[in-house]
Amino acid sequence: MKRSWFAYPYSLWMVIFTIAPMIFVVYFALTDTSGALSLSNMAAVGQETYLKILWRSLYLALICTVICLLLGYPAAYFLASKDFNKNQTLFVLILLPMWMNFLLRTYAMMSLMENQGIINTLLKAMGLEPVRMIGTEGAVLVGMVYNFLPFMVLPVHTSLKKMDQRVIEAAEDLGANPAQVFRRVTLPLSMPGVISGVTMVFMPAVTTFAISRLLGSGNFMMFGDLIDKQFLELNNWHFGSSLSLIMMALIIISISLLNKADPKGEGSAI
Amino acid sequence: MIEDTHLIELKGVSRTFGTTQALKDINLYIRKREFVTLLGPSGCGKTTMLRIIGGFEYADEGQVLFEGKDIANVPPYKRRINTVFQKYALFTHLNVYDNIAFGLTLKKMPKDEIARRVGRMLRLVKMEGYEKRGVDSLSGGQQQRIAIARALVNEPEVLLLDEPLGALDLKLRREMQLELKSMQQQLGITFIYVTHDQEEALTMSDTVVVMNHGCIQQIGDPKRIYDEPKNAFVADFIGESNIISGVMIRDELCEMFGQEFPCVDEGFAPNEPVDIVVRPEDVMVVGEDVGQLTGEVASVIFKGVHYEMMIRTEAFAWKVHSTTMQPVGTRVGLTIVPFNIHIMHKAGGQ
Amino acid sequence: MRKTLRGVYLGLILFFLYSPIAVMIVLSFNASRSRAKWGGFTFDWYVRLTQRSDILQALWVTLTVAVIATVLATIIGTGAAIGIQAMKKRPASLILKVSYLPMTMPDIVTGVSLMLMFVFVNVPLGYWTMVMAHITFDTPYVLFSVLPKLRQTDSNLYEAALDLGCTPMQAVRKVILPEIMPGVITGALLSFTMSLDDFIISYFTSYTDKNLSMVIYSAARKGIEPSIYALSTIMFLVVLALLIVINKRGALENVS
Amino acid sequence: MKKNALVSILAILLACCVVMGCASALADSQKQRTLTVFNWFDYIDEDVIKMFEQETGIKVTYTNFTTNEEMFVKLEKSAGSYDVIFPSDYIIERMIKEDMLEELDMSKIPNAANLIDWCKSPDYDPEGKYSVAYMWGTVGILYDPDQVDGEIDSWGALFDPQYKYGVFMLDSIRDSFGVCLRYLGYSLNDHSEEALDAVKDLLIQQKNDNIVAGYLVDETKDKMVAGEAAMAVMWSGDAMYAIEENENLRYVIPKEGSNIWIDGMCVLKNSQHKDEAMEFINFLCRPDIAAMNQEYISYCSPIQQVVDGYDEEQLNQPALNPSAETMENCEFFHDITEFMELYESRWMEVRA
Repeated sequence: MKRSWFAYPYSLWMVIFTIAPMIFVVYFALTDTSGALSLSNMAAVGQETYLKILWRSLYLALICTVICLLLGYPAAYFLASKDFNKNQTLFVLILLPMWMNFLLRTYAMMSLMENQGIINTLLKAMGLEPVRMIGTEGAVLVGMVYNFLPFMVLPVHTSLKKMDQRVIEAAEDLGANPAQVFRRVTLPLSMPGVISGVTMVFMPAVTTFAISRLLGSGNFMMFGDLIDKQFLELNNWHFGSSLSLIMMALIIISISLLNKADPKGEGSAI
Repeated sequence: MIEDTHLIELKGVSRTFGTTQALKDINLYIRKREFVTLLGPSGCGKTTMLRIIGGFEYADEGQVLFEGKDIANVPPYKRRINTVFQKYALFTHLNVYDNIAFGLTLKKMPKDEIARRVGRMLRLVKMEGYEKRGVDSLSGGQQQRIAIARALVNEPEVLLLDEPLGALDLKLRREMQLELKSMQQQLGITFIYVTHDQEEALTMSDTVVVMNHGCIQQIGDPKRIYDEPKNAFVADFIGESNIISGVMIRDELCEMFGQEFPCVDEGFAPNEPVDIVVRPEDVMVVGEDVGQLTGEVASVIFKGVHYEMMIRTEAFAWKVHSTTMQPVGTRVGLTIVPFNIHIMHKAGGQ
Repeated sequence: MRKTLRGVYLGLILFFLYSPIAVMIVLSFNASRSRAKWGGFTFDWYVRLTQRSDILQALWVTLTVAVIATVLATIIGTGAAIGIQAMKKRPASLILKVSYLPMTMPDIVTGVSLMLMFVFVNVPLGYWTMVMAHITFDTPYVLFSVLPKLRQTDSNLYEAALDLGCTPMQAVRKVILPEIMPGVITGALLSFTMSLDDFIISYFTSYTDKNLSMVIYSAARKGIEPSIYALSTIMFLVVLALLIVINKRGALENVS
Repeated sequence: MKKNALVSILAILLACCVVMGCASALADSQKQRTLTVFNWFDYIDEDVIKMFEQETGIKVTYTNFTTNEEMFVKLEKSAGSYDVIFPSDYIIERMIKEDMLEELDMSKIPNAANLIDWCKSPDYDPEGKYSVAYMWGTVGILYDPDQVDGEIDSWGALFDPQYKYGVFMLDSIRDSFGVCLRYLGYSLNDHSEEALDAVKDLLIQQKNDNIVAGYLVDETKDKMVAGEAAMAVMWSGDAMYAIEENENLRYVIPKEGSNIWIDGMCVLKNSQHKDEAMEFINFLCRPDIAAMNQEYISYCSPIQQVVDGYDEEQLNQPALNPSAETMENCEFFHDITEFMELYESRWMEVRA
């Protein structure tokens, strides 16, 4: 018995539960209800209706990613800086929501943003005009940022923390002022973390479902909702598989692009 | 060579981290074109001192003067001082050329001027042809050279080196020591060098500053430090020594193991308890009947050029270096000439 | 000054992240059903929680699924790590690449693909399909927490054990396992947390048995009932406790 | 030490699993009677299930769905998972056609005799062989008089641009289309492209005019109670619930006519627990149980004794007791599976 045999149960498991299901997705995507090979479902993805949904998902996910980056990078930077790096509690606090059920978080957001919700009640109490938030694209976006922000902070923080403090000092020593140090050294060296963070936010953001329903009141169907609908409401499994296949392709392409940008996988965290 | 102006001066500098006092009331001046080594065991405060000079740390008390001006509020990037870091701290996202050019591009120097200077530096550190290589692909010695080039290209007044050779193997280290020394002489700038390797310190420096527990133990040129250690710590840290607790009976006469030895030191109080240091190579092995002391050879180790023997006398085991070997068990006599007996005040004073 | 500004910024981020949670916790004690007014302090919603059979049932499902999946994933994943360590570079990197799939694939794709397969082979979608799905996405987390620990251990350890007369099983049990235990436990804790938290994959792979997340999803659709706030508060505290344990182990940053 | 503690925790957890596994195996070996019920979300008084379990010793697994379509998918794809289901009329029609339902043994469901007459032999199951009615209701508009001008009596209000983000639509294809079909004067079951295109244009116009507050199902009732919008397309029972919570709200079945529906109880052909299933159906038809459910979920019970027990206020409530002429103006959905693709593609265009 060789030691490598210990990996066999796992290998078998992966073949049955990871690879085989993927093959089923491909199979369903490329056949029609009669089981015959057909590209019609794949072609149907190109219809304006679905492109519109795909586009909305990509665009919302992109904005969400940018906002998370803009909010999360400074947070990660400050947490990793000398001012706060001793403060482990602070770090855990920022990460904690990441481990909390996203439905609960979204649920909480919902009660804040409803027309008669807490924010509007406060606004009214202060004599201000209430704002319609729930059911808007903005609400969906806030919900997504709220859910995914910690996923940006974590890898960026990890890469910043891994960075040799002396490299920063070396740059200062060579005449870089703080802004230059950041632009020329810190930022490029934290790129792996940024890339990993972008992946960890963008991927789930593109495929998120339920958030748009709970916060967007179903007004902004996203790709994840569409897949859900095809499978569990419209009973159109072949088309649903086509949509999933497109999603898989998108992800695989982005991952390989990212692998190119970060060949050593330095930024990977969790 | 060394100009007699005080380029850098530390006045009463102290620094405390939490409850540990890393530097205690340091007073030191460094002259232009001097090669100064801060030597001491790890945790003695030498790196902290270097970082204060570099601007990465601040002094809680005291002043750091550069050309007579207090530079406490000058950030590192405005000091005319550059540093070679302990593990080089090269920028992994830049190639060799861009690493070296980093400081110059920040100064917005014209491209061709940068190229010229970087080229010259690469020649100086014997790394021509490596411009486009990633720094990760270089060996430790090569990275070391790049780190030096990156600092020197900015033509600093002072180069700070924080154990720059620590990660290299012995042979490469010896080579680099010589190269660094010759570079320093060639460029005519001040080097402040931190190391815990006494051999390195003695080989390269104009001045050695021996430190322990945040205090300067002794400042002097290598020969002086070696031959006339000011206290038992320095004696022990610099080279090998036999350190014996004794009494200074009067000028030029001391007592060890109840036996009187003539020496050359003066100026101690009568019967003052002192530390007596004798270098192993200064203990002469003679016939059993003619020595000041007698003992038996307990062990012999061949050390290449000489033999190291432990010779056990009644009260003390002497470490002795000699080119002639005595077999284990041989009874021998030991003699120490007065000039080689170094008397020091008991530890406590500086 | 700089520190203050940075502290203020971090404070704002924390405020953003925690105000909904804080509101939830406060409302779980609000006697009034309305979320806009305070009707006095009460534990009623917590009491009501214990009377809701769907939630209790879901809690049972969630916990047992998480435990079973964690135990099996830990065994399979640890074995895998030990085996992969001994493999040649090519097959090892192939397995690792495949292992990244469930971690990087969006949950919805993983869930849908498993559902397709289960339906195709005619397995009723319920408790056990959920368990299998959970094992599938848990195992890589164990694998990737154990591997780094394994890489830190001396590669001759296993051979040394065999040399001294251990069978391969003994060698793993008596020599390798104790060495990598911290990684195994970290992996198990991560798996457990992931399982507790999962919604999307469970949603697609179980029709009949619902875990807490699925019940919350239904409940959120029904409208806001303060007992869900109570549930959230409890779950928040549970996750907080779990995370403190994981973090004490310094695992958060080691998992890659 | 700490390590050991954690190892032992893991060991205990493992032991728990084993015990659990054994326990469930043991339960199986003792022929514990079990039953899986697949019902609409929030569509039963949970106490009823507990009572059933206590009275019969049958262990009930209760699980739910949100739309008929979702239920159908899950039935089809996870065959053998469910025993009793609660589909709506047109789905029952379809399932009878597809031979998915077990013929009921009425001798085991004596309480079915309690049904009001028109629910005994509905046209989707004319002989009442496959289903027993559970609840019935209508689709109408629930509105907040404070947020609208005067009284609402037409579907047209849903398309009035003055109600900015003021209307909740149902995220349910046939209901949303049905409402529009009636408003435009078609039948609920119309599947001509002409009619469907007109509906699609109407719905898209409604969305573009920013009238729609959201497309939701179960969440609307709570939102209406909280005053989140002026009106919502709603099933009568949800409307009743909302009115009980917020007396200000009103329910109307618009003059253009609407959908009337029955949710039945059926037993699946591939069920393993048919006897238990029929026992459950019989239990739900018991007048006291039916009354509990009616009370809890607020839909109209088809059990005569429950109807007889309505008080004055309930009798005057159109959501619970629509007038005869209103009911005359309402229509059942029928199974139009083969045309659903026409619906679906248009619905997706609306929603995209």
